[in-house]
This record gives sequence, structure tokens and C-alpha cells, in this order.
Amino acid sequence: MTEALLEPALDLASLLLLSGGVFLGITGAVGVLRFPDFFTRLHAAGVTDTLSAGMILAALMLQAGLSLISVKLAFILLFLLYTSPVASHALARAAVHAGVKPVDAKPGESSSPS
Amino acid sequence: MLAAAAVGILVVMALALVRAFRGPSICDRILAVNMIGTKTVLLIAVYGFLSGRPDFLDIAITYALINFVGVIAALKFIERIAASPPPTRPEEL
Amino acid sequence: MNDDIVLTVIGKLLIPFILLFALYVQFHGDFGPGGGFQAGVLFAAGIILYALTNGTAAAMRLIPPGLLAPLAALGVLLYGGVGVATMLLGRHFLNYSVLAQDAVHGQHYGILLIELGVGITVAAVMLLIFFAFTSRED
Amino acid sequence: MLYFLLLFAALFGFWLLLSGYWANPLLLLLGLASSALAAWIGTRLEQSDTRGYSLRMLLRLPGYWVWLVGEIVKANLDVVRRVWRPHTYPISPVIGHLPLSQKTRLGKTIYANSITLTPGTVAIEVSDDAVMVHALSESAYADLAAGDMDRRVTWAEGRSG
Repeated sequence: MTEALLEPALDLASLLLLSGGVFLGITGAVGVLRFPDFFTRLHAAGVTDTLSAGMILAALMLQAGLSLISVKLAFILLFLLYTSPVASHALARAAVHAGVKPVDAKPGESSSPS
Repeated sequence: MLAAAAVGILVVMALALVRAFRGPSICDRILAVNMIGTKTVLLIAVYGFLSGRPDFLDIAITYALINFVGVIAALKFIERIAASPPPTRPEEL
Repeated sequence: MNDDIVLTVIGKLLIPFILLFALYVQFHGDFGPGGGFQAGVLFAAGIILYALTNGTAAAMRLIPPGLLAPLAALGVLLYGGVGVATMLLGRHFLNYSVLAQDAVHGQHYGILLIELGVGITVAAVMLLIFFAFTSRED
Repeated sequence: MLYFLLLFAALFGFWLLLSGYWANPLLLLLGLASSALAAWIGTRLEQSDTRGYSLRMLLRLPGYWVWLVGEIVKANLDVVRRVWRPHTYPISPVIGHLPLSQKTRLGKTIYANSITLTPGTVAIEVSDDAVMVHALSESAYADLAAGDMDRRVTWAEGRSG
């Protein structure tokens, strides 16, 4: 009995996660197109790299069920969460070194490191 | 449902491609390419499910890895170039 | 090149797992997509990531470049050796069926060894090329 | 040696989960050999960043990650708002240096990656006592400057003293 109820519930959750993930991906891409300078675009790209990827992979995990396929999907998610901030950080750092200037960014208040 | 998701991911990649062509700085282009790379990983995973062959996940992991190493390599290259000409950026040397 | 904390630390933490994944791809060549060529590239990519994040000198200490040319030759030798072994056992070049009691196991071991040879050579040559380019600039 | 054994065990577990052929003696044997090779190379890396961490940190990190996932979701929603309704929620970029309190390089890395992982803030440069941050909005910058995340990472690092 529970099986018959669980199956559509899982499918629905998977559908919601999948559409949410794609929506977030498109949001990030629109942000990358719309934001004024490189550094603000970096934040928009962060949306597609974190939650969007997480939701799409979680949706696939729900479809795969408890199996080694889900474990591999979890590895992919872990790897993306592990490396995407490193790539973003390296991008920002390279941009600063290459002389890309942030457009009208205010200086932060609690600046002046000792 | 999976096919729709695959199309959605392709739309994201197309939008990122526009940014890659528009630039303006080299960093914008690498940002876009990196984004296309992570979306490709997701696309391979979704396609694996779509075609009922989840062994595609190994390819997805491989792609994610190569994409990461490639982006880091490109960025190191840019930093090296940015650091090399002394008249423009004397503080780097 | 000045040191970046995030890159050096992450580079070190990732490498053992990248190498293990490369070896996994290497040895599951006949069970799923994969095989010697991809595995060799992945293995080399792991070391190259270490070189990019921690410096070429550190990577050369990890994998001595002097070892790479012999390794590349060893891979080819392994490939050819399996072929010659099958000929000595009375079959055609690279007809693995004779490598074990029954043909299925023979094929299995034969492909495993051949792929290992390909993997070793590809990884060694990729690293040789990488080191040749980077050490020219420093 | 302890480090080698821990790494070896982790890598072999990774192999088992990847492979899925748990009854094939040849693949198990190759897995042991592969894990040993990867762990051996792992012990030959520069050790200054990977040694000397307490077990306490391993136990505390999962709790920190749960909190971090919540933060990531919140930060994502904020950026989504700013993408789709730029007039109601305008962006106001801020760039500045914030102090950090982690003692180890791994701790600083975790903090910097947490900053970047929450959309709306990106860590640009990490030095010994400060991190240079670019934020999409003043509120995102102020949240970070309040120091909650910094304190949590330092707690997870487990080196109070």
C-alpha cells in the first residue's frame, strides 16, 4: 500500500527539484548576462553552481533510489561543491591581478586589516 | 520530464555562450566557459538517466575533473601573463 | 608565483582521490566506459593539478621526471610483450585467448594488461610534455 | 603511518562505492593495490597543510555543513530576487577586507570557500589575518562582517587556544 503512495510522491518531489534546479540555472544565466561587471556576474554564476546543480542531482538521486548510482551522483555533487568555490575564487583573484576593476563598488566599512 | 530538464540545461548553456562571446574581459569568458562546463556535467548525468545508461556518471565525473583542472590551468596562465609586462603592473614584480 | 592558500590546500586534498578515480577508470575498462587512455589522462591531470597549485618543483619531487621516459617505454613494452607472449603461445599477435585456461579469462587478463600498458604510457607522456613546457619558462 | 592508514581506508571505501563489484576477487585486489598507490603518493605530498588535524575537526565539520547548506539556500534566494526584480532589489556592490580568526591554512580555506559558496559574496584573496571580499549587496557584506560564519569555522577548526 505504502509503495503505491510512495512512488508518485517521489516522482512529484523529483519533478519539483528538477524544475527548481532548471529555474535556478536559467536565473543564474540571466544574471550573468544582465549584471554590469565581472564581479557581480560571478555571484550570478554561483547560483547555477551551487543550488541549481544540487537540486538537479538530488532529483536524479530520488529517481535512482538507494543504490550505488545515487552514491555516484552524491560524489558528483560533492565534487562540484568542493571545486566550484575554488574556481570562482581563482577567477576573482586572476581578475584582480589582471587589472579588471569592479564597477562602482563601495569600500567595505570594517576594512583595514592589521 | 528528464528531456525537458535537458532542454532547460541546454538553454542555460546557450545563455552562458552569449556571455562567452560578448566578454568583454578574458575573465568573463572563462567564467562563462566554466559555467558551461558544470552544466555539461549535469547534462551528461541527466542524459545518462534519459537513455537508461547510468554508467554515464563515470563520464560526468571525468568531465567535471578535467573541466576543473582546465579552468585552473587557464587562470594560472592569465595570472602569469598579467604579472609579466613590467610597465603596466610594476607592483607585481 | 605567489602562494594562494585556497588553491594549495584544495589541490593537496583532492589529489589522492583524483588518482584513485583514475585507477578505477583504468581497471574497469571492460565493465563500463573507460580504459587506459582516459585513465592515463586523468592520472596525469591529477599530477598537473598539483603542479599548478603547489608549483612545478613540488610535482617534480612527487614524480621524478627522470622516471617518466622509462615508464613510457615500460607501457609500450607491456603492450608489445602481451602480443609477443600470445605469439609464443602459438596464436596470432594479441590473441588473448591463450593467456589462461579458458578463452574468456584469457581475454579478460589480456585486455587488462594491454590497457595498463596504454594507461602508463599515456600518463607518462602527458607529464613529460607538461614538464617540458613548464620547466622551459621558469 | 597513521595518516597513510586513514587515507588508505578512505580511498578503499571510495573504490568500493565507485566499483560496485564487491564479489570479484581480481577487482578487489586491484582496488587494494590502487588505494595503496594513491595513499602512498598522498603521503609524499608537501605535508604542511594536511597533517596535524584533530579528530575533533572531523566530528564537528558535518554540523557546520548542515548550517552552511541553510545559508547557501538563503543566499541563493537573495541573488535570485536581485536578478529578476532589479528595481525593487537593486545591487550595491561592496569590496573590502574582513578579519579572519582561523589559525590553520585548512581552516582559512574552509572559511574562504564557505564565503564563495554562498552566492552574493566571493572571497578574492586570502592572507594570514584577513580575507578580501566582494559582495553583491551591502546587506550581504554586513551579514558576513558580523562574523557569525567566521566564528563557526573557527569553532569547527577546534583550535581554541
